[in-house]
Amino acid sequence: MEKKKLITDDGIRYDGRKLDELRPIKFQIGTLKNADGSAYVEWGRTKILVGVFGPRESHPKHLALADRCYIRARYHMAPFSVEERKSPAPSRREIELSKVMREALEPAIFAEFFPRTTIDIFAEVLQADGSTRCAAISAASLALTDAGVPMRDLVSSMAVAKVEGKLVLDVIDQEDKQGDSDMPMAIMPSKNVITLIQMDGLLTHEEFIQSVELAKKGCMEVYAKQKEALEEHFKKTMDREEV
Amino acid sequence: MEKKKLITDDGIRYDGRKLDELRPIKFQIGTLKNADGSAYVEWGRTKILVGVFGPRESHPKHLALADRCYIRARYHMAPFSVEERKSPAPSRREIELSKVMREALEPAIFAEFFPRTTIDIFAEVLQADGSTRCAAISAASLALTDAGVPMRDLVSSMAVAKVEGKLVLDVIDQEDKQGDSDMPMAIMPSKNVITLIQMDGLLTHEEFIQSVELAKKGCMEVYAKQKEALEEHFKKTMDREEV
Amino acid sequence: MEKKKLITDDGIRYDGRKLDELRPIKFQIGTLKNADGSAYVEWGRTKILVGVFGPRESHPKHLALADRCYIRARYHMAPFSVEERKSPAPSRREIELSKVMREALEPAIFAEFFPRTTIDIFAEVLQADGSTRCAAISAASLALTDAGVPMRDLVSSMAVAKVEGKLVLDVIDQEDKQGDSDMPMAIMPSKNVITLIQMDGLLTHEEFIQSVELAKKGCMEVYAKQKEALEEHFKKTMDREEV
Amino acid sequence: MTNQIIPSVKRKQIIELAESGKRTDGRSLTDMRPVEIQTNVIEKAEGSATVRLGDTYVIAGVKFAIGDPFPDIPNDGVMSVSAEFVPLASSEFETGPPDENAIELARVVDRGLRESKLLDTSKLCIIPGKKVWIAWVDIFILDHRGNLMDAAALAGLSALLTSKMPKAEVSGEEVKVTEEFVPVPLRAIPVNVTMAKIGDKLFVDPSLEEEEVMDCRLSVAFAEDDQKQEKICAMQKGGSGTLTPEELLRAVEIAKVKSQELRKHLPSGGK
Amino acid sequence: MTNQIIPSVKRKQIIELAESGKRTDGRSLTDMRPVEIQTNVIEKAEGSATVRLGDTYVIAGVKFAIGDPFPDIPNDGVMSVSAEFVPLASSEFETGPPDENAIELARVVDRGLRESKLLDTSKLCIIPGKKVWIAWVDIFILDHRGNLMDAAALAGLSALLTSKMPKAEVSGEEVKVTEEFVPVPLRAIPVNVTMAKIGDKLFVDPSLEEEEVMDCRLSVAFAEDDQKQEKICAMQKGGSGTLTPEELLRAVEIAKVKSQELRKHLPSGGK
Amino acid sequence: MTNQIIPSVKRKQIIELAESGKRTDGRSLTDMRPVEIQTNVIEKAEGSATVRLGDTYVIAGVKFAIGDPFPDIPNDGVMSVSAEFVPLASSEFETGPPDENAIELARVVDRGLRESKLLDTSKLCIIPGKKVWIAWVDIFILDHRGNLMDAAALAGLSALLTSKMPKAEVSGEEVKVTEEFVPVPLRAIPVNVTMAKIGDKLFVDPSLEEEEVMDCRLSVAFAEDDQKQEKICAMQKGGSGTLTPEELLRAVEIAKVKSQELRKHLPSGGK
Repeated sequence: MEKKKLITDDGIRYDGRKLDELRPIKFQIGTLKNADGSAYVEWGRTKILVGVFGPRESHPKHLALADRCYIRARYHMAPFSVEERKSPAPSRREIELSKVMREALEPAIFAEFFPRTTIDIFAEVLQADGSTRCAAISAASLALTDAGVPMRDLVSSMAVAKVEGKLVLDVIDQEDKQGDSDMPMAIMPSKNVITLIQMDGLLTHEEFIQSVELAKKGCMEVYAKQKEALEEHFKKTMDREEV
Repeated sequence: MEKKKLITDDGIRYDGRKLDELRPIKFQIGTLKNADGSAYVEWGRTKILVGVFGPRESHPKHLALADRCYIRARYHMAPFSVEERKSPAPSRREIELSKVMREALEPAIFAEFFPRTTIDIFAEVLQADGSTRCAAISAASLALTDAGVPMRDLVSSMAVAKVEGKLVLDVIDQEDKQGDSDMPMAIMPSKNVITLIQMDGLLTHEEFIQSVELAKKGCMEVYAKQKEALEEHFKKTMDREEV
Repeated sequence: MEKKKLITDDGIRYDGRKLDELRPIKFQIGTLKNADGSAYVEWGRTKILVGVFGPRESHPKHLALADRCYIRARYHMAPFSVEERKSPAPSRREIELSKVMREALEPAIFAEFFPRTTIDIFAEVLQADGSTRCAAISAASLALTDAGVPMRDLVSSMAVAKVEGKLVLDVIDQEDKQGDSDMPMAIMPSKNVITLIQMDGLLTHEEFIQSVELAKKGCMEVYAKQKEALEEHFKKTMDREEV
Repeated sequence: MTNQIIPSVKRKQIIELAESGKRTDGRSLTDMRPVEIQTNVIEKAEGSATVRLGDTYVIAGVKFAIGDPFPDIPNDGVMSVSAEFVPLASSEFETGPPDENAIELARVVDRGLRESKLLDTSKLCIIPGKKVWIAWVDIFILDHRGNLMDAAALAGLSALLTSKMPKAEVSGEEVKVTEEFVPVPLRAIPVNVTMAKIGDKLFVDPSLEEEEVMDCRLSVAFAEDDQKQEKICAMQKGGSGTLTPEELLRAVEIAKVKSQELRKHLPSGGK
Repeated sequence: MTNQIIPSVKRKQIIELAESGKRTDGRSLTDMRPVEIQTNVIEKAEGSATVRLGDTYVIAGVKFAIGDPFPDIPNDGVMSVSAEFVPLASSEFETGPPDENAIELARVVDRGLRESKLLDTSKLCIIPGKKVWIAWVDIFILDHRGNLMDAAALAGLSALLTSKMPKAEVSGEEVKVTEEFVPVPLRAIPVNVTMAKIGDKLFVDPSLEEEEVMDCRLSVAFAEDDQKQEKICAMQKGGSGTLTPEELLRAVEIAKVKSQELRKHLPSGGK
Repeated sequence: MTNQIIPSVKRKQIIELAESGKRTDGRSLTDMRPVEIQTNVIEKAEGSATVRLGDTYVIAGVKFAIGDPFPDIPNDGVMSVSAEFVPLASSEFETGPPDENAIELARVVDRGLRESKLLDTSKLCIIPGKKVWIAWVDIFILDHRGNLMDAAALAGLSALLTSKMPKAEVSGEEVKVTEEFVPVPLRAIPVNVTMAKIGDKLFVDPSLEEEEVMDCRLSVAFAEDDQKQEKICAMQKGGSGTLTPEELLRAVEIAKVKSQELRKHLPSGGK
C-alpha cells in the first residue's frame, strides 16, 4: 500500500473531515423480522447489521448461570466486506473482537433479571472501513433495546487515532493502517463509565490523556445519534400501533 | 481432458452401449456381518457398498423425534475411487449428496413405526464411474429391506444425460463430464411417484419431458434387477434356514 | 541431514556415552501448584513436564465407567521443542503416543478404586531429544503418585536402538534417525511385567532377545532414579510439615 | 424432542385455504411475494446486491482474486459460490461451518449460474494454465422468512450482473492488476423459481410457514440467452415428500411463467 | 455407562475353553481364520486388494500422485498410509476424522511396510529435491469382526504388491505423466501377526469377541527379503494389560511361524 | 450451573481487607509477586525463557523459519505470537484449539511487542518480496495462578531479548541457512502491567483468587526506547465491569511506576 499524506497543513483529513469531526452516522432500528431485536448502522462506509435473540433458553444447558443471564456475542465479517476476500471462518481477530464487544455491552445489561437464560448478540460487518468495533457495539446496544432487554444505559463507542502527529476522531481504514496509534473506547454516557478501552501504537502520557478526552467527546456525539434513532423508531412503532 | 467423440453416427456410445441401454448392474444383498442390513452393487464400473444400522436408540438423544424415526444418511467416496486421489474428509458435494440420498429414501420408509429411534444409512463409493447417487440409492433401498425396515416400496434410480445432442440412459463418467446435461431421478416404482429429481445443463422443455420418460424406463429396469436380487437373497436365506 | 559416524571403534557414542550407558536423568516431583500431581524430568536434553488431575468427576458424563476410573492421557509437544517449529495442533504421531502412554500406565493404576471418575494425565514435551515417550511415561508414573493415586507399582521405561550394528541404550535423536531400529519398552519393575513394547526397524530374532534384556536393564536404572526422587520429595514434604 | 402438534394444525389450515386458491398471507397459489433488489450496496465489492423477497432478506457480494486454474481446465477462470446462514437470520441458525442446507443452497445456486453459461469463464484466464481470475460469489442470508433458494439465486445473479472486473496486465510471468475495470463477460441469464408441495397443491415462492409444513419443494431454473431462447438449466427437489410425474411437469410449466415475471426485476448489466 | 457384566461372563467362558486348547469358534489357539485375498478390485486405483480374514473385511487402494519431497530426504519419494474406520463396518464406529484407534492402526501398518524396506522410495524420485511420487495407501475397514491390524496390513501389502506405477517423463523442470506403467520397486515383504492375551493364554488372530475381553494384544511383523532372510520389522502392544517377558518371547516365536503361513496367501507381484 | 456463593463471600473479604490497604496474600495493593526469569532453557529454540510470577508459571520459545512475506509489506519479516493454555496448567483448561482467552492473551502480548517497535522486522527480510524470516513466538501457560497477561508478556519478551537469529546467505534465488547466528534486531522494550479492579480499588498483579472476583482488569504496556523515552504502547480492558475515567488515568500512573520496577528483572540482550 502506497503511503499518501493523510492530513493537509490546514488540518483537513483524507476524506475531507476536520480532525475532531465524525463521519455521517445513521442508525436504523428493527430492520430484521426474525431477530428479537436488530439495528443497522451506516458509519461512513462502514456498514453493520446486528441481530439479538433472547433472553431465551440456554442451549446447551450447562451454559446456564444460576444468578444471571449468559451473554454471547459474535463479531463477524462478510467475505466481501474488505479489500481482499476474507475467508468466512472466524479469524483470531474476530474471536478477540467478539469477546471485547461482549465485555463492552455486558455492564449495560440487567443480566440478573434473567437467570438461566441466554442472550445472543450477532454483529455482521457487511462493509469495513475502520471503527467497525465501535460501530458494532453502538448498534448492538440499540438492537438490545429493540429486543426489550432492560438496560442500565446505552453503550456509545468511538475511536481516536494519532495520525501524522495529530489526534483524529472516528478513524477510517487508511488512517488506521498508516497511523501511529489506535484507541477504541466505549462508555455508558449517562453513567460516565468506560466499558471498553484498547490501545495500540505509541502515545506519550499526555497524548493518551488527550485521546481519552477526545474519544469521550466522540462517544457523546454517537450517543446523541443513538437517541435520535430510538425516538424515531418508537415514534414509528406508535404510529403503526395507532393505525 | 481430451474430448473424444462419445457417440457414433449409428448411435453407439463410448462403451459400446445403445442410447437407452443400461450397463450390467448386479446387486448383492447381505454382504456385511455387523450391519443390520447391507447391499453391494456393481453398476458398470461403479462399485458401492451400503450398510444400514437401526432402528436403534438415538444418540445424541436430542435428535430423537416424538412421532417418527430419525433418518441419517451418508454418501462417501473412498480416496481411491476416483482418478485423482480424493481426501477422505467429506467434500461439499458429498454433503449435498448425503442429503439428497436421504430425501430420496425417506418417502419409502414407514418412519412413523419407530418413534424416538434412528436409522443410519451409510454408502461407501469404492469406485466411481458415473451415476453413483443412483447406484447408492438403489442399493440402499435393498439394504434397508435387508435390515427388516418396513418399506412402502423399493426406490429405483437412474440418470439421463444429453450428450452430443442425444439423450442417453445410465450415464458414465466420460458422458457426465462432456455432456450438456445430467438428470438423476429416483422413483417408487409401484407407486409411480418421484422421490429424487435433480438436473443441470441446458434442456429445452421438450427434451426435459423426454428425459423424464427415459429416466422412468431406466428406473423400471433397475427395479426389475432389485427384485431379482431380493428373490435370490430370500431363496438363499430360506435354503440356509432349512438346512 | 548429514550422516556422521555415531559410534567410534572403541564403542563410544556420539555424545560420549558407552553403549549401555544412560544419559543423566533427573526427576523433580510436585513442580506445579494447580495440578493434583506433577513431575518434571530432564533426561539428557529431553525435558518434559507432566501434570495429573483427578480422580475427578467425569465430564462429559457419558464417559463415566460403572466399575472403574476412566483414564485419559495426552502426549503433546511444544512448538519450540524440536528443530523445525511444530504446529501446536496434535499430529497423528502425538495421538498414537497419547494412546500408547495411557496403555503403558493403566496397568499400574488401581482404577477399580474410583468408579465413575476420570484421571487426566497431561505430558508436555518442552524439548525433545529422543526417548520422549519413555521419559513421559516414567515422569507420569511419579506425577500419579504425587497426586495420591494408588498404584500397583511405578512404571519405568527405556528405549534400545540398533545403531551401526550395535545395540545401544537410551536413544538420542541422532541415533533414532540414523539407527536401524528403535524399541521403547516400559515395565512395572517389581512385578516384572511389560506395559509397553513397540519396535520398528530390522532385528534378527537374536538381536531382539538381546534388546529386551538391555531395555530391562535400562528400565531398572530408571526405576532407581524414580525411587530416589520420591524419597527426596517425601523428605522435603515431611520437613515442611514439621515446620 | 420436536413437537409435532402445532405444525399439523397449521398444515390442515393451509391445505383448507388452498382448496379455494388462497394462502394465509393473502396471495394466490402462484403469486410471488414482493421483490426488491438493490445493487452496488457494498462499494468495496466488485459487485453486490441485496434482495428482499417479502420479508426474506439476502445479500450477495462478488470479489475477484487472482489464483490458480483447475488442472483439468487450465485455460478457464473459476467461479466459486458459497452461502452462509448467518445466525442473526433465524433462531434456528447456529454459528459454525455451513451445514447441509447452506451447502445445498450454495450448490444449487452455483449450478444455476454455472449451467446457464452465465459467466464466460474462458475470458477469466490471465496466463493459460497458470493464472486465472477467481470470481468469489458469497451469499449471506440475513433474514430467513422462506424460499431462500430463489432469494439467494436472485442476489447472486444481481451481484454478478452489476459486477465490474479488475483488469490484469501480463508481462512475461508477472501479473499486475491495473486500476481499470472491465465488464464481466456474461451470457445467458438464469432465474430460479421454487414451489412447495403441500397436500396436492403447489405453492409458488413458499413462505416460512408453508415450508415448515410442506411435503417437499421443487426448484426450477430457466436460462434465457441473448436470442431470448429459454431453456431449463437446473432443477432440485428438496424435502422428504414425493412428486407425481404430472406434478413435476406442472411445476415446470409454472416456473416458466414465473421466471419471466422475475426477469423484470433484474438490474441491467454493467455498472 | 458401559455395562461390564456380559463381557466378564464371556471372558470366563473363553478362558475355560482355552484351558483345553479350544476357542468359541472351534479354532485352536494358534489357528488363523480363513484368509481370502482378491486383488485389482478397483480398476481406477494403481493397486487394490480386499482381504477377508474370517468375517473381517478390509479394502485397500493405492494411488500415485506427484508431489513435493520432505525437505530432509529430498531425493526420496513418499509413502503415506491412512486408515478409515468406515461407519458401515461397525455399530461402534462413527463418522468424523480418524480416532486414535484408526490412527494407531494406520501407523502400525505404515511402520510394518516402511521398516521392512518394502518400498524402495529412492526410486520414486522424479526431479531430485523438487518432484517425487507419493504413494497413497488408503485402507478402509468395511466389516469389523476382530483383528483389524492383520487384515489391514495384508490389504495394504497386497495392494502394493500388485500395483503398477505411472511413468513420468522429465524435460527441464516440466514433468509429464505418460500412459505407460512400470512395476513398483519392492524389496522385503513384511507380514503382521497379532495375538490377544486373555488370562495367561495367547490367541492368534483374535475374533471380535476375544478382543472385547482381552487383557492386551501384541502385533509382530516379520519381513522376508529376497534371500529369504527373516527379520522382525515392527511390533506394537495395544490395550491396558501386561505381558511377562516370557509371554513376549513366546508371542514372537508364534508370529514367526504364522507369518510364514500367511505368506502363502500373498498375491505374486506385478499385474 | 456455576455456584456463585463462594466467590461472593471471598469478594467481600478481599474488599474489606483492601480498605486497610492489604491483600489476602500479605501484599499491598501495588505490590507485584516475586518475579523469577530464567533464559535459554530450551537449547533447541533460538530463544527461550521461563517466567515465574508468584506461582504463575509460563514458558516461551522463539523459533526462526524462512517463509513468505505478507503481500502488503513485502520487505518486512513476520513476527507471529501464539499462546496455548496447556491443560496441565489448570483444571479449567481443556484440550483443543485456543479459546477466546488464549487468543486475546496472544494478541495483547503480540500488540505490546509489535507496537513498541521492539523487533525491527525490516531487518528480517532475506529476498525482498520473496523470502523473509518468520519469528515464531510460542507462549505456553504451565501453571495458572493469576495474571497470565504480564507473565506471558515477560516470557515472550525475555525469549526475544535473548534470541540469536540464524544467518541466511543468498545467491540468486537460492537461500542457504548458515551455521552462524546474529543478534535479533531489537529496539524499544515494552513491559506490561495488569491491574484488577475490585470494588473501587485497583490490585496490581492480581492473584487467581482476585481475578475470580474482579469487576474487570486493565493491562497497560509501556515501551522504553534507547533514549530511555517511555511511551504507552498497548492497553486492554478485560472483563465485564466498568472503569471510571479517573480509575483509568490512575491505572496508567501505577503501570508507569510498576513497569520500571519490572524492567530490572529483564535479561540483558544477546546470548
